[in-house]
Amino acid sequence: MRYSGFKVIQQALTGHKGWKPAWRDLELKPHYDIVIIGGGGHGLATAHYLAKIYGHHKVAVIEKGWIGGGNVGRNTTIIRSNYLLDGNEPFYEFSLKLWEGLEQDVNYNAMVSQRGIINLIHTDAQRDAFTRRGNAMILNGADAELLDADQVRREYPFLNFNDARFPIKGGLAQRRGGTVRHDAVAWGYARSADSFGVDIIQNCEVTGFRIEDGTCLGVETSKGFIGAGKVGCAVAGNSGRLMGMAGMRLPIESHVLQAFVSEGLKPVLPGVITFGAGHFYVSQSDKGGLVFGGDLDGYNSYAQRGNLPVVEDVCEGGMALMPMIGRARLLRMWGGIMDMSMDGSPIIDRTGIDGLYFNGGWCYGGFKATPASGYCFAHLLARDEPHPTATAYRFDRFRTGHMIDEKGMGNQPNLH
Amino acid sequence: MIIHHPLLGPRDSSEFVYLGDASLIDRPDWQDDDAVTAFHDYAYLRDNPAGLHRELWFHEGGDRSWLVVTRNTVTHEITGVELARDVARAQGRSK
Amino acid sequence: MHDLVAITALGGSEPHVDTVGTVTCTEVPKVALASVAARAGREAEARKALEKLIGASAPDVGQFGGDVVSAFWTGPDQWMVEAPFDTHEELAHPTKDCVGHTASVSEQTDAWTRFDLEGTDVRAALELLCNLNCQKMGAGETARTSIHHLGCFVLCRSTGLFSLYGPRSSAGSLHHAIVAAMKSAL
Amino acid sequence: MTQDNRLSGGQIDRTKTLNFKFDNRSYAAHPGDTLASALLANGVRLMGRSFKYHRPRGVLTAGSEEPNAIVELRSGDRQEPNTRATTIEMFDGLEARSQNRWPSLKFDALAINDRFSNFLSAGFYYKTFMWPAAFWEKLYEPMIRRAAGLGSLSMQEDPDEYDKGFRHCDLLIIGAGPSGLAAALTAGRAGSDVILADEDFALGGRLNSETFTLNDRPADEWVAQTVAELSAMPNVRLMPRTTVIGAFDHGIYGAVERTGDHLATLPSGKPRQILWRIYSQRALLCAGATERPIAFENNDRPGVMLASALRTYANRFATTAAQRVAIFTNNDDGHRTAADLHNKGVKIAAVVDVRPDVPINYDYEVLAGAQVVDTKGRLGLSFVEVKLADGSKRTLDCGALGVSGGWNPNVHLTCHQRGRPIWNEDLAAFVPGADLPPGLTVAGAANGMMSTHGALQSGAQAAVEALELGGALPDLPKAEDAQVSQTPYWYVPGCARAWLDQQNDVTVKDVKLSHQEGFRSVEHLKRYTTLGMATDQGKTSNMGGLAIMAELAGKSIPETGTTIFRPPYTPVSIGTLAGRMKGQEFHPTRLTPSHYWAKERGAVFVEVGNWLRAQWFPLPGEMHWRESVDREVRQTRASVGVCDCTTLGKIDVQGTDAADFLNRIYCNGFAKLAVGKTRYGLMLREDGIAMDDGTAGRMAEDHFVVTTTTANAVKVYQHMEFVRQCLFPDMDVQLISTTEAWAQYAVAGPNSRKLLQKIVDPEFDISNQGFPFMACANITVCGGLRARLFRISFSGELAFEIAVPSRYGDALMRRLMQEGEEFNVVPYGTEALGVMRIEKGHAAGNELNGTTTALNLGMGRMVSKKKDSIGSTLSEREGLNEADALNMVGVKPVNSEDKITAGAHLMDASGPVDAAHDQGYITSAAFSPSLDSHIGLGFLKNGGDRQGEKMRLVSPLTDLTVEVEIVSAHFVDPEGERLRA
Repeated sequence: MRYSGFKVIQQALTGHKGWKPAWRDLELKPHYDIVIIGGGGHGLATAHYLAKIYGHHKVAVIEKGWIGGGNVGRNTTIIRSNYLLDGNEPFYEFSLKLWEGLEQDVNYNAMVSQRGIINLIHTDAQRDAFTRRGNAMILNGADAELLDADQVRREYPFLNFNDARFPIKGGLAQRRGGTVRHDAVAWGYARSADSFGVDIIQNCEVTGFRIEDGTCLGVETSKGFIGAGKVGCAVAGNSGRLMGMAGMRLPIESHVLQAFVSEGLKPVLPGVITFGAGHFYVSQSDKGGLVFGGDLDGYNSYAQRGNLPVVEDVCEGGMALMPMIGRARLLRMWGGIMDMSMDGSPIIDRTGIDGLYFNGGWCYGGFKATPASGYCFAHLLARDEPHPTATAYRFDRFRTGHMIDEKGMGNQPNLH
Repeated sequence: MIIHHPLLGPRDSSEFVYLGDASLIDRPDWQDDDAVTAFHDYAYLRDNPAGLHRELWFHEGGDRSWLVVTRNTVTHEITGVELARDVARAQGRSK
Repeated sequence: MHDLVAITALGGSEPHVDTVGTVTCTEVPKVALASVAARAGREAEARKALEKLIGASAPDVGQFGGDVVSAFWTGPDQWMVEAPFDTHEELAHPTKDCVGHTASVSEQTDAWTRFDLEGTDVRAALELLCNLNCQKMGAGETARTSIHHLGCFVLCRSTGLFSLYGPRSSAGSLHHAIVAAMKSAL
Repeated sequence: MTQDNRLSGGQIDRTKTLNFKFDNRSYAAHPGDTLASALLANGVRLMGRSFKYHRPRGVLTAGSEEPNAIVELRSGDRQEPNTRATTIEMFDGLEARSQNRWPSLKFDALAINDRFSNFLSAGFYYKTFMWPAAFWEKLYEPMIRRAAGLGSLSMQEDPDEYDKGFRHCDLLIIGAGPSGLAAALTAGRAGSDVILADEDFALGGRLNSETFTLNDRPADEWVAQTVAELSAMPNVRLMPRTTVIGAFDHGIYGAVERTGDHLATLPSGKPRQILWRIYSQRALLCAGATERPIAFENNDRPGVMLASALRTYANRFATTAAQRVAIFTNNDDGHRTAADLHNKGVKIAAVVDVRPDVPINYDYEVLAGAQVVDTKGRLGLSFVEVKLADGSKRTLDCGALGVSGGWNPNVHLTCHQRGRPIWNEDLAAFVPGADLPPGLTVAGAANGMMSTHGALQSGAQAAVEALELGGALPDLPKAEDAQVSQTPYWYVPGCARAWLDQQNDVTVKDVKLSHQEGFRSVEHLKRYTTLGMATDQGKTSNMGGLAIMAELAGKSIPETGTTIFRPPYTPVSIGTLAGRMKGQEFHPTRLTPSHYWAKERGAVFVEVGNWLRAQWFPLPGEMHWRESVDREVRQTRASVGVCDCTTLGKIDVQGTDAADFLNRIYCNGFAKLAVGKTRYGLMLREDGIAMDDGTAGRMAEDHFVVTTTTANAVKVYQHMEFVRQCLFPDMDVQLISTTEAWAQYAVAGPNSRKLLQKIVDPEFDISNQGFPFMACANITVCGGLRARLFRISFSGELAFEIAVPSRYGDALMRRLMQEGEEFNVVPYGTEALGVMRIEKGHAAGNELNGTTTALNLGMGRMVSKKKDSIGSTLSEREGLNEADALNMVGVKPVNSEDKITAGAHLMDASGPVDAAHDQGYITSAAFSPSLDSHIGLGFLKNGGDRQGEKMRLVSPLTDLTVEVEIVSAHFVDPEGERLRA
């Protein structure tokens, strides 16, 4: 069934009797060409592109809980391609272009909203670094704009321009950046993949891999064995646990990142702002909640919850940047598991095991990458070679010394 | 979180700085053949367990001791805290 | 004798004093400090030497003690020696002479700024400043903790008198935090 | 307007009258009122509008679970959106406004949405607004955004102060109802340190809302006497107006104390709220229970309330929502409300009980086996339509309807560490599960003990167990012990527009649609319909939605699941969580020893990390910063300049293994450094990337003074301690930071020695022979002041760094200026410092950016292969040693007028300009007064071999293309003759 305004009206007049489930509720088949582990944004996007672009329809997405229940359902919904390094920028720009056509591609309104993102500048060194980055963005075909303090002030007069400890000296803007209704991304990809015949199996947890002489033949699950020509893993937050079942150690630590939503407020923030002198970034959802976040708690955790010090740190950043939010209330907070890689950049690659493919290590940048990650992983699964925009995301880059370290923090994941 | 410092007793984790897996104590020998591989594994690969994890914390806001904390990464329960220096010595590290 | 005139950490020629309610916060520049860290394998000798210097047993974890020259524990086999500035400006020298090669000594006098908080309700202000259980802290106890994001030493000299040592360069911020807490709590 | 709906009794102080305004209309109230009780007393039922359909909304509850009656409190820069009228403590002069309505609360234009509600069903927006693509941002979204949102921010800085603090206790008791008070009494009398916190301003919890007796006396007497006893105990701290918002790891609880919200104006210096971090050995949750509604057609009209709320308003606040009230219940508790209201003289239209077998009552009518099937009334309830047991309909005339669907234990905090509550069949409700936060136990109604007797007993018992107290329980008052069992009744069959989430307008119909479209897990339901996502966090709505979903899925409620609760228990002002760390206090400010002097000189300051440093020292008449900076550079290079470089990290490294230790820390050798000598050192991370650089001076065999960059001082110290304690635990090395102890000034320029000779005491020879380049020593100055002298140069000139104890730094700077007059000495700031180091080709933060290697920095040969040092092994990886690796180079514009921009990229002189042809980038740029040209440092592929090459410098971001020449990074004195002079 195609969604459209007309459909909504027609259904409204007939008591909404005609709406079908967004995806079918199915039994497992014994074998698939490709099994994707992980019914999150990346896994579902992979299935969508596998079917739509690469013509693979004997595909299953298996999810241990409910689809979209992981980080795609819990994040700060920001999309952007304001990266510096050659290994990253083309990939994220590809992702942003896919976002721009997403609704029409999947026939689902995920409310892709290119309201713009500004990274604030507080020091000359920061301006130099952002200038280099902005240039790299433009040289890679993305958009970037360097703003001085007055330009920032015109757009965000309520930021702290009076007694800021770290005065705002400007910003690096990407107008095509913005936000997306995160849950709808998972649902939209799921519905589309389903329409192409992809099986989406919820409450199906992987308990092991069946690997014989270096080849992966399928996965053992809570619903029994599933044979597979190829197995793709896209289980943000659980990469270590899952690949451990295949006997792999990863260049990844799992950390907790908290995020926050305020009570609903009338519109105040037109776009996304990132504070350059503290750990704070914020946007406002269409429902009116301020959606904001900051830094990792800093310790390895699978608990999906954090602690007060970081909550305070983030709110201190918020108050330092926008003293007007003092009387707005924090409504909800949650913690997601971030697979922090050793250089802060992801991995989309084959593994040492034939037929087993890996997609992970997205740190806290996974959401914006969803379309390109799905597209490139689908490409790798279908063609057995990396997509041109994702050639750098290899396992062996640490061995060869080709790290992709945007922040220059080295092999300490909680600093990326 | 509260870390029971072996010398100072319970201290708020916000006084500490986290580094990571305590295996960072086991620094390879630079003269081993294939030292580069050994250092690669040391510097980049992690067990990253969901469960008990031995990890390094630095008491920045306290007595400047490095600690090895045994903590459950699922529940955050802390079951052991040792001075990293003692651990390192016990593992045969010296000069 | 040199002819350079010192200023206090808060930038004055005289120490700063603030009183709110029953509590007084006094800037204390007239104190000399030197760190003592035992050399590897010579911890026992270092303790002995330190005892000679302060005329008391070397303070144990979380303790301080001594006489005119006193010391407080700062880390494993590490102490900070404290003495009146006017009589012991170059404290590091006699300290080094005393411990010799059993310990390393560094001048710390101007690494720190000291504020003494005195008054019956001093603990009400302290509970807004640091996470130590100051209600339970007894005379002779010390701990390092974080105040206003600054690493500070807190020394409980008596139930109504606490000394706070914070980084000298941040004296202004620390002072502001202390006075704000006093105004809020008292 | 008079308080027509006032009743007798209650806990309000009728001797005082408080005046307040709601929507600019004046009303009267009494101390002890909340805004909600005062509005009801004044006959105001309409208090707000719903989120989506803008339906009229009145107060539903009498507590913090309130979804409907939320207002903008206060005005101007203190305007506080989305504030629950039910928790606003009345004060004189209070001002509040309804929100999310236009033009007025009574007539709200967007109420039109309600007419089209059928088109705005759950998730409708996911299915439309897709064409044309460009219209989303331009048209649809702005429309939606404008309509959405609730209250509004003032857009001005919040003028109030907030504090944070820490408290410690043996037992934290959360909730001061019967179980909490009994627990506090037990623990307090046993001498334990107790904190008793309650979100209400009156301790006593439900006891304040009930008429039943304790020891045959009114309950509030026992409350008063207990509170009096507790407040007399030095070991017990009572914290009313304090909401425990979250259970965090290891017994740490977050609590918000509202110290100023009940005051018209704050006393100066006092905070509006305080965030307490409570460190508890044990904690006891006595949070009580929340009544749950029943869903029926149009159950959202102002006047439809929870029965227990009606009872609270009557008994505690001496207020009724209307003169004629009906009750709709599925349990005995509803009848208690009817009885209490009747006894207060309120007319009971009828009690509608869904149970067929309920006793009749002689005071008022009881309709057994009946249900409320609809309601009427434009902006407030006027009639309810009842379907009687025999199927016939009947209309009741009433202004308020009390609804009672049973009680849900307040288990929220038990879930904060992802514990799951378990289903209790007798109560048909979730009760705390087994996996509670460690150290937390639960008592009273929160644990399913619904009777007052049960609450008192379980509270005392829990305290005894938590603290392992021996002995018997304290004597507790005799109290009602009615057996409570609840049969589930979630909604009236056949209802469709029956509200579950009244704020977000989620109805039974929406849950059905969610199920129909496959959104069947609780998480999907929440997200698809927004059920429970409103400011009340679904306290009154989640259960109903869950129950209906369970029924549709043909599963039991526990099978269908439960949404887990996260902190905060109720929303928290962001200002409270930030406390004092805002404005100038956001981070501590570090001042250099010469700061006050520099201020007198009119220096312009710049933030460098937490430091404030003098950026330049403008002279009268200088119009542009470049004039000042150029002058400072020229004068320094021509004669002598002084710069405060105290901010560089200084670490004393001592011990018999100190030299060996530095050998491991630095990639270059230190073992053979002679006493009295200083050496430049480069520090690598273990991954082979440059971490920091600086100098180490050997003051004695066993004593080095190491300097770090300002930015990395803390990181380097940590790293050194890691290497010392974790990697080489038996090395005899002691470390301590002396950054702040010494005021350190760079004295640079051809006349620097002459200047220093005037202050260095004569017994110290600082001639070129006596004190050559890279020498260091302990000396005295100005007649015996201990000092450290280093002959090192960052500027490329003959230069020294001199250090004295910080307290003398101010005086020393003044002395240097005074003694330097004859040399025309100039103080210079960080800008001139930067210019000179660029001219000299010294790498700094912009070059040591965390991705560059020794090779990139042109120091590849420094990495000793003959020893083990941190990072040396991994620095050998091929990716870090490629033929066309980036090398540091100097860049000059071919036309000296042209500007070099840091962050611009280097491209070949001709050919395409794109990422594929990127050759490198500029890290630092400045105008060089010495060369009278802009210059830059940067990294260029294979730059070492490309000197003299002409290239294009492009910065599309700043719309700049410049023809440049690649030159040596050492623009000034490449041979280093000056610094050896």
